[in-house]
Amino acid sequence: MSWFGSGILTGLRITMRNMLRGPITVQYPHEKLEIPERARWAVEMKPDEDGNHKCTGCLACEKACPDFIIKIDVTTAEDRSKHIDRWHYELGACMMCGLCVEACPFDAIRMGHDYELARTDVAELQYDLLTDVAAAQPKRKAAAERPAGAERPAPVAAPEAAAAEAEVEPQKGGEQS
Amino acid sequence: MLPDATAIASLLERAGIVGAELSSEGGPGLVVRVERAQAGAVVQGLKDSDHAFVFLVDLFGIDTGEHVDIVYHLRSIARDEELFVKVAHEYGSDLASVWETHPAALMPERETAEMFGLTLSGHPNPKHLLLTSGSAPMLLKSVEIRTAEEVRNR
Amino acid sequence: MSDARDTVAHAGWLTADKPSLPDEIPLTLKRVPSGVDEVMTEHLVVNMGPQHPSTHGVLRILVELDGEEVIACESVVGYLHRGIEKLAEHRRYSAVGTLMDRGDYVSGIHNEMAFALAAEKVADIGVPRRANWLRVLMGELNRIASHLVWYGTMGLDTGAMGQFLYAVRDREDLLDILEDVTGQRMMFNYVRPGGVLNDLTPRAEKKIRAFLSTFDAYLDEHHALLGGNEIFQARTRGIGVIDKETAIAFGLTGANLRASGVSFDVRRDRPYAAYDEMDFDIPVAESGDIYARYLVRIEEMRQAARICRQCIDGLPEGEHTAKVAKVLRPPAGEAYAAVESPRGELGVHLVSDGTDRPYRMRYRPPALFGLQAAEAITPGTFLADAVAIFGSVDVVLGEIDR
Amino acid sequence: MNVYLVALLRILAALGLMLLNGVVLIYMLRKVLGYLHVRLGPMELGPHGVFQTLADVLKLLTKEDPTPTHVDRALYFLAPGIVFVPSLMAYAAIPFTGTWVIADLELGLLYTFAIMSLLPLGLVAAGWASANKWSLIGGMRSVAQQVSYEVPLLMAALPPVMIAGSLNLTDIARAQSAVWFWLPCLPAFLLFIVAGLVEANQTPFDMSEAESELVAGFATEYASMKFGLLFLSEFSNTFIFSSLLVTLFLGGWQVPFVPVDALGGWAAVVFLIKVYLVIFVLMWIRGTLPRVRIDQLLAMGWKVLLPASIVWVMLTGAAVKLWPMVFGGVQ
Repeated sequence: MSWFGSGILTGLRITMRNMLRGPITVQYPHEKLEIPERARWAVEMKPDEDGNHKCTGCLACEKACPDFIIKIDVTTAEDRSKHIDRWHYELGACMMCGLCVEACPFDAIRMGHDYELARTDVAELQYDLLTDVAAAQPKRKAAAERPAGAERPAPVAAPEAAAAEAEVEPQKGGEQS
Repeated sequence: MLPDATAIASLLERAGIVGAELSSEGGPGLVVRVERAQAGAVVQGLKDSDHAFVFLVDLFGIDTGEHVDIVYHLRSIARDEELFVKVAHEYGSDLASVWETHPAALMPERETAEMFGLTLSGHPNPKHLLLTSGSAPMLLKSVEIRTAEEVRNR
Repeated sequence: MSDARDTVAHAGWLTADKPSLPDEIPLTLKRVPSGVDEVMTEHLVVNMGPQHPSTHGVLRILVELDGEEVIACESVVGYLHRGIEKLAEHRRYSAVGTLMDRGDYVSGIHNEMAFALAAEKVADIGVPRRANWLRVLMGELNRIASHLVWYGTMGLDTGAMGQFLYAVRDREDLLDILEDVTGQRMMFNYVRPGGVLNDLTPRAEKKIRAFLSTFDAYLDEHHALLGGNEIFQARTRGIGVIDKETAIAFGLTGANLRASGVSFDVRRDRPYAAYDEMDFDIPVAESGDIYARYLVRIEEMRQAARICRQCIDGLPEGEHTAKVAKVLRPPAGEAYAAVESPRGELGVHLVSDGTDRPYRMRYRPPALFGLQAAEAITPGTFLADAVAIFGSVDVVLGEIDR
Repeated sequence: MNVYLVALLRILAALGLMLLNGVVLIYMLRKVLGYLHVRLGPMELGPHGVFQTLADVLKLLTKEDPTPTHVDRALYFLAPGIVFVPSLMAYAAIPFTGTWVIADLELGLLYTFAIMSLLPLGLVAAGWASANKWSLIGGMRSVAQQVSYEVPLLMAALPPVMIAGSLNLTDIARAQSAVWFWLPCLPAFLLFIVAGLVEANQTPFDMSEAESELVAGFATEYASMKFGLLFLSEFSNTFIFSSLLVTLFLGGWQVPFVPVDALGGWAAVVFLIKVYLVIFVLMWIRGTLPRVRIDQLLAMGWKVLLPASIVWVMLTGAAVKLWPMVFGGVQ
């Protein structure tokens, strides 16, 4: 570092060293990297063991979404059973924050791992995840299996209660349990 | 950190400021509330005092529902103290620039004025900063943005 | 044309907003006599940006040129304004983090942390020790990533190309780690009021250790490649000097302030998260030129790696988040919390009125103050210097425009 | 054979060489810069992307060519030609082997420099005619730098001329059968590299394009094949500068310890390998160094390079005259 030009030569040596290290490129359409377990991409339904959806139509995700892109049309029948007319999701405006998945008390949705989400038609950027299905009955088991520490397991008897709880939970301070 | 309230009070008294209210309850720190006409003098006085509040950390507004509070967040590097000066402004009133005391206020003042619908006086370049001219003062509570339903049905 | 105000009037700008021009020449636009006005030369007013290779996003700089010399300059911002402060008033506390990420998109963890700290202050929430350490760890990794971007673009601004790709190569490792832990590469949504979203994975821990074991050598290489280069030194030493008084007057913070000889670092002077348990040095330079800012940032990367090593070795056991209500309703009050983001003091001034949404959230953008200072010192330099000066104060338009 | 036919064939040969060279050099630049920057460069079209440049040429040829509203039309259309033609003409005097030269001119070196000094004319025309401020600054810069560096470049080329005693490029190359001139003329060699980098508009001194400052300099407003011509002539200038460097200082087509004309046609291959090695070094520099500032560049030209080259020319002159006196006519 003493004489003029040594820094330039050092720089040339460094670029040559890096050239000899070889490229780090991943040739994307031909090679693909592994996606981490926690990666968040488009929202999708998380089926149970039998392949059925677990959505109870409690609207917790709809309320949690900061972009207001989830719209669930639910009709309640006489016997208080619920019917999901459509579970509308707007991929084009989704920022994949994962708040809906965290809000779901029944572990019914998840952030998918498919990252090739480009569409050739704008209309395909909004679609229904569920259409015209009966809402699932809330299961205590599923609620208990949710990852520890995320939130308190939701002690819910009815989907309305879960929605109501998410809405009016009082805040008492730091040592809330 | 938190400056001594009595020292600041006597300091303001010596600088000829009357009617300053000091409080540190429920606020972000020691809050000095002064009259609108005195804002520039207070900021200048605090800078020239031996506490040397030479650093303007931030300048912004809060729409309280009755008026707009302009907050000058000041810091003294020498004594490591922080102070908030709050000045109540009527809606649509005039915000006097303090850029000669704190050049750091140049851009935040422009932003605050446009965001709260105030006019800016004494400023060398009183143009809009972030919004296009003609936009509503966005941060006033009376300016509505789209509700969730409107967003969903857009 | 006689002075800087004419620049603006010439470009047809001011008239739309304000019919009358201010009488006094602004301090920020001071005029430098050129000595060639008698021969009726005309100054050139050029628009650098919003689409220009070196304006770091959508910054527009109105430059008045006398030949190659900058006579006056004015920055025009707002092209990326999304109204984060207004939107935050309509989001629950848990969702504001997603907005903060999109402020300074190069260092999302710090933005989230600033808001989380402010919300915790207002709501009086205690944070578990492990969560604090995780915040520090992720924050410092993010700081390295952000400074690497700065290092790379600083080289691009001065015309070098190789080091940008090397910097991005190292940043890629960091983003992989952050993706592993948080789930996304830039919009993390990781630091929440009360703690952090996820704990460290074993895979991420292995990756962090691998990264830290090689990073110091790579950093030396980066520094030798750009900072050791005589051409780069000729371009940056003594150029764009911000002296101590100017730095304080214009509200500079972070590395820009420390490069001007003021030793103020939020991490040390207003400790948050677990920084009071960490052992690190604050680099301070005296000269205040571009090279000083460069050196301070390089040294900060080294210190950040040092903090990361302490974090990963001494990570305490425990919960990664406190038990926080699903819908946070802090009592009415006000709080100011600041973090040392890579660009400086990023503050969040939060006003709560007892509902589940913030009443007012003020986001103090450190890069805005850096931009003002750059605008003030640029007149009198050359066009190429102007590019380097605006690059050296590290402007990120997402943060300036919010 | 008909003398006109021969002349035409030679011109076509030069044109073909230039176009081929451009295609090869662009591909090479992308690959070399790619690997220097730990990436791959083009990979999709053909094995390792070798047809990428051809595809780009096709793209440039078929692209829409919009003309901005306020341009000076005549100059705007003429400027790429003014830039392109000299860099094509400069191929004429370059000796690929002892016999393969398009025109074996007695004043070959002078001719090449004279032709190359027309370049800034085209660049400033392009900058002026584009009616774009960035282009204007770029054009002005190119004139400033090329005019200031022509003198040091010529001065740095003089020592080989003085030793060889000829301005004919073939003769200069031949004169290096004993020792290549870079060794006895080391300072001139270095000066020539620096001045040549400026003249060829290469990276530490690519002021007139200066991407981070001037968007694309004089080429900002050009599209399609007009841009292609500007681009091509830039690569061609690089090639000519490298050829001159090889011819003046690196022994031309010769290989050490092999008699001058022993290689026959293969000598052209040797020459091209040498030229491409020099170009590789230029690209290596391009991938590494930051750009100097225009005032620093000009100051260096007038205050350092010019005096240094004059001093070295004087020293060489003295040495060339004194050598026979001392050693009795070895020369």
